[in-house]
Amino acid sequence: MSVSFLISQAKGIQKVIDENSAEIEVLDQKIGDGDHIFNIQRGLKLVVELEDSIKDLPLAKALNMIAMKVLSGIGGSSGALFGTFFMTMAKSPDLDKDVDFNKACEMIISGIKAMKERGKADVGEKTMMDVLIPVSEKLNELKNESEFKSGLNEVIKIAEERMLSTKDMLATKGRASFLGERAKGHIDPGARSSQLIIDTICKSVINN
Amino acid sequence: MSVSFLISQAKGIQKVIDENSAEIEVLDQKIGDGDHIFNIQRGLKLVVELEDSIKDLPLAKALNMIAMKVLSGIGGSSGALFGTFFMTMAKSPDLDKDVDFNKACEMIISGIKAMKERGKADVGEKTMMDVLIPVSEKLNELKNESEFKSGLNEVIKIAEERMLSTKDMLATKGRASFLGERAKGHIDPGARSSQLIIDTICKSVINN
Amino acid sequence: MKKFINNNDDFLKESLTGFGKAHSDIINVNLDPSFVSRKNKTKDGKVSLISGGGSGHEPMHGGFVGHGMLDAACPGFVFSAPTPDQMQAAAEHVDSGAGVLFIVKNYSGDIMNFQMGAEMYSGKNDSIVTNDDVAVEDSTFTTGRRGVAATVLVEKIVGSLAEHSGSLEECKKLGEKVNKNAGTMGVAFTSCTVPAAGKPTFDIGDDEMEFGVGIHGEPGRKREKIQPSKTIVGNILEAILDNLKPEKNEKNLLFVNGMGGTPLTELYLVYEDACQILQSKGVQVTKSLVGNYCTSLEMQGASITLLKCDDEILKHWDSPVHTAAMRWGM
Amino acid sequence: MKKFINNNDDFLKESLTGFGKAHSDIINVNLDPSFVSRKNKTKDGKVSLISGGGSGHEPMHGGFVGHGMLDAACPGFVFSAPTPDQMQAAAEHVDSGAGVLFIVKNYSGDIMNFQMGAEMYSGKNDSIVTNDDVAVEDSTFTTGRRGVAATVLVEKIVGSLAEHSGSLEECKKLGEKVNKNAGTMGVAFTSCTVPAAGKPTFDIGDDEMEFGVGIHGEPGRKREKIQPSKTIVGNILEAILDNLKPEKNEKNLLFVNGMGGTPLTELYLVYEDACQILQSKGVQVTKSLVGNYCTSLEMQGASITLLKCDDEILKHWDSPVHTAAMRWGM
Ligand SMILES: Nc1ncnc2c1ncn2[C@@H]1O[C@H](COP(=O)(O)OP(=O)(O)O)[C@@H](O)[C@H]1O
Ligand SMILES: Nc1ncnc2c1ncn2[C@@H]1O[C@H](COP(=O)(O)OP(=O)(O)O)[C@@H](O)[C@H]1O
Ligand SMILES: [Mg+2]
Ligand SMILES: [Mg+2]
Ligand SMILES: [Mg+2]
Ligand SMILES: [Mg+2]
Repeated sequence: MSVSFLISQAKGIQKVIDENSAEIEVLDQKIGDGDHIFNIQRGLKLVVELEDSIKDLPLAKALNMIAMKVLSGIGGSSGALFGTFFMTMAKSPDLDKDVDFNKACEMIISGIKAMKERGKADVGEKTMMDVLIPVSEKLNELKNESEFKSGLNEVIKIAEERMLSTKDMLATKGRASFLGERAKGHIDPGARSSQLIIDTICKSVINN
Repeated sequence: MSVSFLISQAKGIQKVIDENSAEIEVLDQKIGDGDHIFNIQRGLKLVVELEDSIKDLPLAKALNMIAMKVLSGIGGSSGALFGTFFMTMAKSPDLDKDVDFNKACEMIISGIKAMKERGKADVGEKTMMDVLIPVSEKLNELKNESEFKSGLNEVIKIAEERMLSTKDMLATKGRASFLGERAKGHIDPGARSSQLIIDTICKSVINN
Repeated sequence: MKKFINNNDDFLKESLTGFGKAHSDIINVNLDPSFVSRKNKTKDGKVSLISGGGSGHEPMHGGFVGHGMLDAACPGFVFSAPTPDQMQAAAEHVDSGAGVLFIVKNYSGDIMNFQMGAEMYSGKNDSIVTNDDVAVEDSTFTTGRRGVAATVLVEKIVGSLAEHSGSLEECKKLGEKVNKNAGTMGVAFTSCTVPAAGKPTFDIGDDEMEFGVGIHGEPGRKREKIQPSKTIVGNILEAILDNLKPEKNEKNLLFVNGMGGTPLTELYLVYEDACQILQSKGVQVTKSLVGNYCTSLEMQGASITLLKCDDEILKHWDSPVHTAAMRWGM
Repeated sequence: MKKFINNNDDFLKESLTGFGKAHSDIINVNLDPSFVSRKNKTKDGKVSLISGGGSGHEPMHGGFVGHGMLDAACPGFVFSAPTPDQMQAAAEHVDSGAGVLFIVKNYSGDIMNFQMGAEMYSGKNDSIVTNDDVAVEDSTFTTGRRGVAATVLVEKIVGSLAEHSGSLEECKKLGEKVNKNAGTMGVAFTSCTVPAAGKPTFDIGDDEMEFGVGIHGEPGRKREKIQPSKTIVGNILEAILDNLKPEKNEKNLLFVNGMGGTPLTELYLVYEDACQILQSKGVQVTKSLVGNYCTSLEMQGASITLLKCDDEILKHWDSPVHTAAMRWGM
């Protein structure tokens, strides 16, 4: 993981999210307050715009700037959660050394763990954590393997399955929790955007 | 003119206005504030409901009660104008004597004259006065004739022509006056309702 | 029709009754004939101010009854001028001996009904007619301009003078000055729905606005495509400034009024746009009022009023007021 | 989309700037990070109250900054919780040494962002979470109820205690009591339109209403045919009374809150219906509040809040307040 990797991922994710924006917008309108897509898009735009300011910085500093941007520029549940994710990543030890796949996995795992603590949501509560926690568990299995690319295909599959699984859940966290039975039948918007993010990153890593 | 004549006219007019309510409603929406039909309908309802209280009263008293009802129950331009009309009628001399056609015409003429003074509108200003003033002039010609029924057919025609003539006028009184050129092309709602009233009364007199 | 309503006949009565209960510390509501008056009768020798008009413009006028503003308000049916017996009864109820000033918006129904009310009232009285709407040009072909949002300012400012022992003549003179110094223009994005009609007063396209709209949904200058706020505000201000021609060193009150269905956030954005445009033209904004004061049922839209202020106007604007809808200093 | 707007990115900034200019006698607006604070810093030793939340609910919360109510408000983007740096900056700006109480509505985004703000702020602080919406049942399967209009009452009442030298602990305790004593439910006739989305959040039939709607246009208990006001009000009150179970001799505040697009006339009619229904059930209404205080952009609809009042609550409700949107006694 490098600063340029982060920047190119942000750009890739931005493209995919934009392509799927109509769908995500509708999901948060159905079971939330409709702002999720704008929150995510605003965050991605801010991070992509950071390129010039961070491209020559050490990774820790760059992650920190990203964390601050995300935290102060998004708002809502996703701002707090992704802000927490990057803040935790930025605090990882030994960021001045080379960050290989194993180290990158550990950083992501700790970031997701911090999100889980921040939001107090576990798997099965119809949030983005339904995607992120299983992904983090899978990364934990993969992190020491040298042939991790095929493993990433499984991550893609897990993310998709778990995203789809939110459809028939009752929500117990986030705005959808107020809906009771009426939340059923709709995929969670945060689960969908997270799955698209995971999907994009994994595919990009596999193809490089 | 008798109290029972007034009551039966009010009922007849109510029926005709109700039948044409959609059209009148649209006219005041186009060039006014949309309330004319409700003002007229409310007024007619109130007068018709007076039946039991006025049917055994002398004409002057009945007219006075009608005037007060109209004045206090309608509001808007039409309330003030028709209220003035009935108040003036109620003040006519010799109402305890028989009110023949001649006398009735004089009462109506003086009522319309008072409306003209109240509203300060003359013919050509795109108001109900475009119908009522020519009608009053015609009644002034007719009032001494014994064969007045054929004359009433002319009144009907005059009312209709003058009502239609408001279509292409610029308004200078009432709410439509604020519209300038945009008032053109629409019949004045008050002219239309007044014409229907005249039409109904004349036809009823002719057929009796 | 999407309204909180039980039946059309009782709509106003029920709403007025609720208004009376919610503000029983400030006002009384009389029904039949209906008028709103101050809870505490005005002190002897104070000129009484009475306004009124068709309902549908709330909080105007009932919300402006109380210390420092009106003594009574006469609400007509929705968009129909009130009836003379209301004005007569209100005048008899509130007159403390110094006479009554009727504040009337320039519509023929209002003028005629207030005139009749004044004729029926035996005490000393006079009236002023507001006609601040610059949307429709004053010309020999019309009865003049409509009375709209500046009526609120007239009621506040004259209300203060009356509280400060102004005579009937002085109150009338100040009211006429405020009216002459004020210009207003409005724009509507959507129509209003008169309860009795049950459907919108006018049709309007999804991308259209009515420029120069009246407060009853009457057509204005023209139907246009919706434009950015700054363009709309610029066009409104141009019409007002053309008319008022404020001097560079003159102080002004800027009043952004919501038509009822537009959120405050947008009204403040309009206020900001107006401030910027006025500043660029060297017009000073010294006082402000932003909110829904002279509405048109649930219509989406806003009007802007500019009032040129001298020291007398400023003093009476700032003085305490205690009504349901406008309150400061007490 | 029919809004006064120049471009979506600047919508809030422009609106906040206008708000700041229109009320420069009461508040200051800070941009980047954005927060509204009192013009005159609070006196030393007074607990500071800070609230905030997504924008689109104006006048909440910026309109409640001033003497007797909030010290600062942090506005997020429309319907998105504000960010921790806003809360941190606001706290640093207003804390006078007695600590900061954050007033947070119960949404996960608000909770998380306020928590982070509190963690980032080094001074003494605590928070209360409002959750007065009885539309959505409290159960082990949900994070609890939504925080809606009673937040306004909490801010007013705790604001008064803070002004009267209440400690951080006392303020928190009173806030929790007010929240516990309050129940709210709302209904929507139309959707709101988030500026960034440019189209209505939900579709709704011409004869339908959303019963139990949230203040972001989130679905409520059920979609129903529109009913007469009295039926709607009766159903809302039933849900609230079920929950609050006021005693016969208890005093209550009745708060009818507009969602933004409903005219005052209708809100007062709702108030009247509610008064009648409550009276028939022997529930005393002692205090009232009617108006647009906790809105949902231009949504047509209303919510009703009932607050059970003891003497402490009554005293702090009546005490003077001087903010852009709520003002009395000064
Ligand atoms: N407590 C929580 N823990 C984890 N994820 C959450 C939590 N609350 C909400 N979310 C996620 O956030 C998404 C909504 O994000 P967004 O719309 O940006 O914020 P908000 O809910 O504040 O409007 C939901 O779809 C859900 O996936
Ligand atoms: N000054 C006036 N003189 C005579 N008729 C008038 C005058 N002003 C208005 N009208 C008539 O009144 C009609 C409108 O009546 P109505 O809608 O009931 O009252 P308002 O104009 O107050 O809404 C107009 O169509 C016009 O015919
Ligand atoms: Mg959301
Ligand atoms: Mg009319
Ligand atoms: Mg009218
Ligand atoms: Mg949100």
